[in-house]
Amino acid sequence: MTDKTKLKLHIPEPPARPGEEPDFSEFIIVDAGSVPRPAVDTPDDQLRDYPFTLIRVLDDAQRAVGEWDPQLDPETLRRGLRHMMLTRAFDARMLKTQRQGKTSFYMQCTGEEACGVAQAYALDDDDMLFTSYRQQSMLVAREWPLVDLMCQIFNNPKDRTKGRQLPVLYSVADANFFSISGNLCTQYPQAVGWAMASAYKGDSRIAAAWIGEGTTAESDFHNALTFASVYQAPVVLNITNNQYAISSFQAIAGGEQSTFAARAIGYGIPGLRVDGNDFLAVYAVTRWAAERARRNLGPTLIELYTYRVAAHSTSDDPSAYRSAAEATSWPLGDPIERLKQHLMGCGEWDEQRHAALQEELDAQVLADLKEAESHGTLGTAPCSPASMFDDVFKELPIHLRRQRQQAGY
Amino acid sequence: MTDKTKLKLHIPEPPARPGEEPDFSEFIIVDAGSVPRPAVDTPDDQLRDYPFTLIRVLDDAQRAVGEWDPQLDPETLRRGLRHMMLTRAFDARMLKTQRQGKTSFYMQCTGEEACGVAQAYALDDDDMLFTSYRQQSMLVAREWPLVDLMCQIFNNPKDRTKGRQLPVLYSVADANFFSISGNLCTQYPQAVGWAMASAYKGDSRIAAAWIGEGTTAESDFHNALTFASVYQAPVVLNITNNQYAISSFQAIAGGEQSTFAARAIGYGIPGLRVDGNDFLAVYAVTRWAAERARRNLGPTLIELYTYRVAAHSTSDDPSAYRSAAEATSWPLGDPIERLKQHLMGCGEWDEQRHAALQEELDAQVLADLKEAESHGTLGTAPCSPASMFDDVFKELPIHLRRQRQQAGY
Amino acid sequence: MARMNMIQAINSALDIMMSRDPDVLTFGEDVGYFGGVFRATAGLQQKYGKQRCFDTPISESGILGMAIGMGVYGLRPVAEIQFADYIYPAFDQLVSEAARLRYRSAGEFHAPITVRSPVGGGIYGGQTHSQSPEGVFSHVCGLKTVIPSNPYDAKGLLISAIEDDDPVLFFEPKRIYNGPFEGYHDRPLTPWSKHPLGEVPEDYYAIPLGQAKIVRPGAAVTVLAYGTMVHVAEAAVAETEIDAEIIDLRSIIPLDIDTIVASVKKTGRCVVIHEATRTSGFGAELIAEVQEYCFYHLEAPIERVTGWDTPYPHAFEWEYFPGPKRLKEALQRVMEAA
Amino acid sequence: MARMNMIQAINSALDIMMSRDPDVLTFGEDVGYFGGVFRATAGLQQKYGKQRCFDTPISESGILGMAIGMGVYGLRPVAEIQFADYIYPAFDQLVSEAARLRYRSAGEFHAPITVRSPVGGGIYGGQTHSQSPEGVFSHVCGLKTVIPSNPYDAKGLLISAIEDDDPVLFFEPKRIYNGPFEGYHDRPLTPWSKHPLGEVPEDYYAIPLGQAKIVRPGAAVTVLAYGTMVHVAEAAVAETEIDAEIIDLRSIIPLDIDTIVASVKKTGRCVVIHEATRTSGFGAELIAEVQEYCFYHLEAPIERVTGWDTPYPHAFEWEYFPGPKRLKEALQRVMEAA
Ligand SMILES: Cc1ncc(C[n+]2csc(CCOP(=O)(O)OP(=O)(O)O)c2C)c(N)n1
Ligand SMILES: Cc1ncc(C[n+]2csc(CCOP(=O)(O)OP(=O)(O)O)c2C)c(N)n1
Ligand SMILES: [Mg+2]
Ligand SMILES: [Mg+2]
Repeated sequence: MTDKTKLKLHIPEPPARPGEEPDFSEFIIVDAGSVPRPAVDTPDDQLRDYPFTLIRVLDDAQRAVGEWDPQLDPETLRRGLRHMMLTRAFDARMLKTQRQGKTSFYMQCTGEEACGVAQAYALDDDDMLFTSYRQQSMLVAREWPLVDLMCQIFNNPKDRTKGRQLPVLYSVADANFFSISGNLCTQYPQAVGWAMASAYKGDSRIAAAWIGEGTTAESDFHNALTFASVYQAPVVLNITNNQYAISSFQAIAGGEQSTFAARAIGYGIPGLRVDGNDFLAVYAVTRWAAERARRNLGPTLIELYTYRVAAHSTSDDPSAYRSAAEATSWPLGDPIERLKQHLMGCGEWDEQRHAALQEELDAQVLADLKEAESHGTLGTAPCSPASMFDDVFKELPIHLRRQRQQAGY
Repeated sequence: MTDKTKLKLHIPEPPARPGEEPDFSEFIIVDAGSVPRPAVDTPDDQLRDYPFTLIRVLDDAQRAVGEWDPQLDPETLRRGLRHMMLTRAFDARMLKTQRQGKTSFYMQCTGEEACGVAQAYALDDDDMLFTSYRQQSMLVAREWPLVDLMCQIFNNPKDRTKGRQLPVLYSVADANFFSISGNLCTQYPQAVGWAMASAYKGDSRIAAAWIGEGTTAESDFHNALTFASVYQAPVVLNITNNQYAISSFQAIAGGEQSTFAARAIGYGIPGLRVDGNDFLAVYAVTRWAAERARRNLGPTLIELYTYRVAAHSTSDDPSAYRSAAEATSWPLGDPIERLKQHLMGCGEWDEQRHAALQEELDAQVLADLKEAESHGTLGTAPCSPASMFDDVFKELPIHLRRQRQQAGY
Repeated sequence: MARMNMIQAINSALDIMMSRDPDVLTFGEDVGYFGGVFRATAGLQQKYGKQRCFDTPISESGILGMAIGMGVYGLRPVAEIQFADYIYPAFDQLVSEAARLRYRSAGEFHAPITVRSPVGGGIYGGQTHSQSPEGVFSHVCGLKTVIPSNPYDAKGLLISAIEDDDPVLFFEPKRIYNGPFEGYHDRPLTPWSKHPLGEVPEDYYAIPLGQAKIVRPGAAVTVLAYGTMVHVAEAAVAETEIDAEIIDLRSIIPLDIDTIVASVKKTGRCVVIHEATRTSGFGAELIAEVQEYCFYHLEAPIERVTGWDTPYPHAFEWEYFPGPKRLKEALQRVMEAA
Repeated sequence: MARMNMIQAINSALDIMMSRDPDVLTFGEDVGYFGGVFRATAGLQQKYGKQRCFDTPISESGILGMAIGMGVYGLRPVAEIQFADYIYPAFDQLVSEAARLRYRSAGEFHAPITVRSPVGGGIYGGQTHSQSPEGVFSHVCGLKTVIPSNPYDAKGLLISAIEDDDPVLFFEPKRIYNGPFEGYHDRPLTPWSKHPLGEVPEDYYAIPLGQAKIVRPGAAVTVLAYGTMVHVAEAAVAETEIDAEIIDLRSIIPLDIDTIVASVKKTGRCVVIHEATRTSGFGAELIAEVQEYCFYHLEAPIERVTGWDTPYPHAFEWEYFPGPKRLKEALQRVMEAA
């Protein structure tokens, strides 16, 4: 018989609640450029430290340093800046339309624009994306028309999802962008299956998937990693750690005892952890993982460390559960501001051009909005409910045909 | 655009199939005594190498060596030998009764007796066990009457599960042995919940749970580890890696790319990997984990590396999928033989006593069997179907009362 | 007596049970500090401490696996699944474990858990925030399923669910959290504070599971409803001349079959209404039972008014929602039948 | 024509489809080298290579998540779930994903997967190797569910399922793998090789989904059955003087309602039989539809003969199993009814 201590139950608590000082003292900032870049064919057992560090390229002065610098040309970087800014302008505008009652719901990705845009660049256009609801920036980066996205948000007659989906749950087959599910994590093992199919067919396209750190707790996370490991699927699995689920901070998902990238180790998969607000680092890390997948070296898990600046969604008010000043005190800054400073430091950008670009993008979004609204907004001119019974099955079975008749269509 | 290699799909293959030479060359045998024993309060981040080694106490000459030697007294070791041999005698006999048609089904644990018995000893009797179907040795070690288990297997009127459960799916509340589920892994998060409840109540009892390596792929494995990590539950989570699921060898569960103990790292949980055929090592490792849990230091994941000598169950014939000579060429030997040799080496045991013990246990099992059979075997004298409608709910609702009447009871 | 909406009534039930019994805990996604996305657990962490009301990882199967283990230990956990649409990942723990444990262990172990979850549509939630999965669970022996239609019942039924030694699913029609929604989305909602069933005692009281309530006595036809549809039925009937008897089932397992049968034997006609998809919804079971017990009293086929057999489409939820218009048409048909 | 039992017929369907279409793969627990615990995939890995027929980790949700992803890519995966009792961990992938994908993406994406799984009891499998969960899936719009009753149908229906562009659940009653079990466990089983429906063409043929088959024409009462219960019904009817019409539904979604309605309008009486638990089983849906369409033709209440609302108890499976005796009693009651 052992000495019997009274057991006690541990419940994780965040460092700060509303009214308290933001506190990021637990967050260890690794110096930019300090983490070496291994060859893409390095065996995973030599990469077991990577989940516990943080790959960064832009230093405090926003200079690109170290082995992970992808050495992108200024043109690409300016395009990146544009796409990030366009995403943010789009978000801001759509938030407004929701407040105006033109749609029921919207989700911003403020602060996370580098993740989506740089990752879209690092992947090929025919690679298949299985995203969550917070990767709109990837569609922007793939230059998918905003008008099309707006029409989905308004559920108007040009909505590709025919009024059936919640706003922002896009489906864009033409952009190799998989239908977004309202159920968390389900797309993760699907991406693995898609990648396995591509490998089975001797194709060259790889798959990539995204979830938030909160979603790593879902069963399908484990399913995806297990199957990706066993069959060495050509897939890049991403976790956007924006530190919050809805109101729950990352410790509730397991971020207190370990990192999310570290989940990879147990599956023999490399896990990389990257500064998600550093456009260059995100690009470099994603490129490394994509190359690995393409060369039949198996999957990679990437944790993109960032901060969710906005509310979870338009149904959420973060002032109820976190310190209002957190966003501005997040030590890794803002991805747009950092890339802007970097470009300016290289002499490839200036405040004037920046202001002009901002103006141009705002105008573009407004013009797009006008066009989208001309097709209708939620409730004013929805696409016809007659199609409501279609696509449950490929062909309408008799019981649905009768129900449609009963419904008057 | 990247260089496009043709992708290919990887399907793991075992080193040997029927008709081929058994091949354990991939298995790295770590020297007994070579792995240091850390203090139980060592932080998990200093334990990240443990999942990739193998803790062993008994060396090739079956001497106890190294820091993990638990220094158990000979009396306890002899008791351990007895319980392992009793388990094996019980298994052999019950297999026979199944072949005779006295029951529908049976599952042996041949080769895995050290895991159950040593772990039962390392835990306290009031700790709660959430086992799979292959831990009958724990009930033997807790000295639960074999007659009672046999009555369950025969579904006779003394069957505690009232004829409702498949043979071997015991439930023994009095021995703090949780009802075994036919569904794999479901008990893993339940054990975590139980442990959390114990911690919440300031109790001192901990929980422990068992699954096979194949079962680690189930969702509930991830659920259990996530919740155990987040709430630092006082639980010992065990994986019996007997290298086979039914016909699938361990690479199909993910054992090719990593170890099963390594799954723990990503959750910030210590993962220990132990020679499962080494009674002393299993005891020592389990004791370490139990102490950790008792001292509010959180959960531990243990991988018990062993070999499934017998068929998966009486419905299975392993000659269809694995080399017949594998069992005998498994380099870590037989747990009973090894403890026997160890005790003999210490001068605490001899062949004569061993033979006498074997005879005694065989006789005991036979006597127990007689008694159990006197209450009936499957089909000859089942417990009454009148109770068939009970316990669906605590009280019989009206629709079940009517169904019972219709059924004639 | 206090005035409570449904959320407040649920919160009050939790509060009372937590204060009476230290073994009652509550947890779920965003349930702790924040108090739940619908605020059902607001204030409970502050009052009872973070060990009794806490956030969980986003893993519905983990939540219920943990809850079952706690129940086995001896606690009475109340788990929240944020939306019933997200209960499916936990399906195995509910069906294979919670529902079977007492039976398979012949009573040695059981898990007295309560699973609260918002159901139903009409809030622009789209297909993954609008489902009504009660029918699926009604096919699983060993589970009880409760669906309240008003604050008074919600509190009394939730208290019974927590005290019940069997696993209970407690589905909350989110469309009526704030008021008795009658199916007219274009009319203002009367808040519960203006409704008699918004008068809720602050103290403990329990309403037994398995007792239906006749919310409108009548002689011409029986309407079987639960949850939001009780109010739709009341509105529809009020707009006709038909003397319908409306029965609020309150729990579907156990089902108060005797009250149903007595009513249909009296009226000779029956319409069933639910928001869930039609095929194999709980309406099918009701019809199967009613026609068996009341065959010789029936004057007309029993009709079903339900959601269509499609996902709940975001833009067309009012085409989908089985509102008063569709119920009135069904009542008309049933009354006109030979 | 060859003689095949049901496993051989299923194996033949897989073989033919794999030989015709390189996009057809099959996988599951123990499905690869070993050929499946019931041997349904025996020889396929050897013939088509380990990339087209392979073992999977023991993760039913992983298996179906992967299958859906493969289907989205353009393959036609056939996944085996070892026992239908183990399909519940995959419930979310089936309900929230496979069933919804085409709808939510307005046809941009779909997953043409087939999920094979053995169902039903009577093999001493206890409560976790005996379940019949088809009722639950019939409530999920977007899924098709097929349950064959003999080798000939099994092959033709499985080929259709694999060719179908919607997700199809293909439930195989394991009790009739070897022969047409009539419900008498104490009598020897006639093997399929001695039964006309064990004569199976070796070549390709397809039986369309959604077409029921009248296996015994009759005028007095309609018996609706599928799977094992078709044989129970035939045996029961043969032992009575009742001129029953027995309909083998073959698929429950889509349902061949017209064949059913025509029969009941003719006979005026109906009994439904299934092995699954009673409450909210698919029998309820059948009754709801039949009474709606045939109300004025019905002479007696429609009866259900089903498994009880309990788990499938190991020692009492013959008390649980709805065999000929219970069906005969029901037929008698229905015939005697006014
Ligand atoms: C299966 C399931 N459970 C719960 C939800 C409700 N829900 C939607 S988003 C969300 C939080 C997700 O957090 P995270 O994964 O961190 O992603 P983020 O929103 O931060 O990008 C929750 C709980 C859901 N959509 N699906
Ligand atoms: C959810 C579920 N899926 C599948 C099965 C069928 N099954 C029973 S045991 C088994 C193999 C388990 O292998 P492992 O976890 O290695 O345990 P071992 O039998 O080797 O002890 C399988 C696939 C099951 N019982 N439950
Ligand atoms: Mg997040
Ligand atoms: Mg095993």
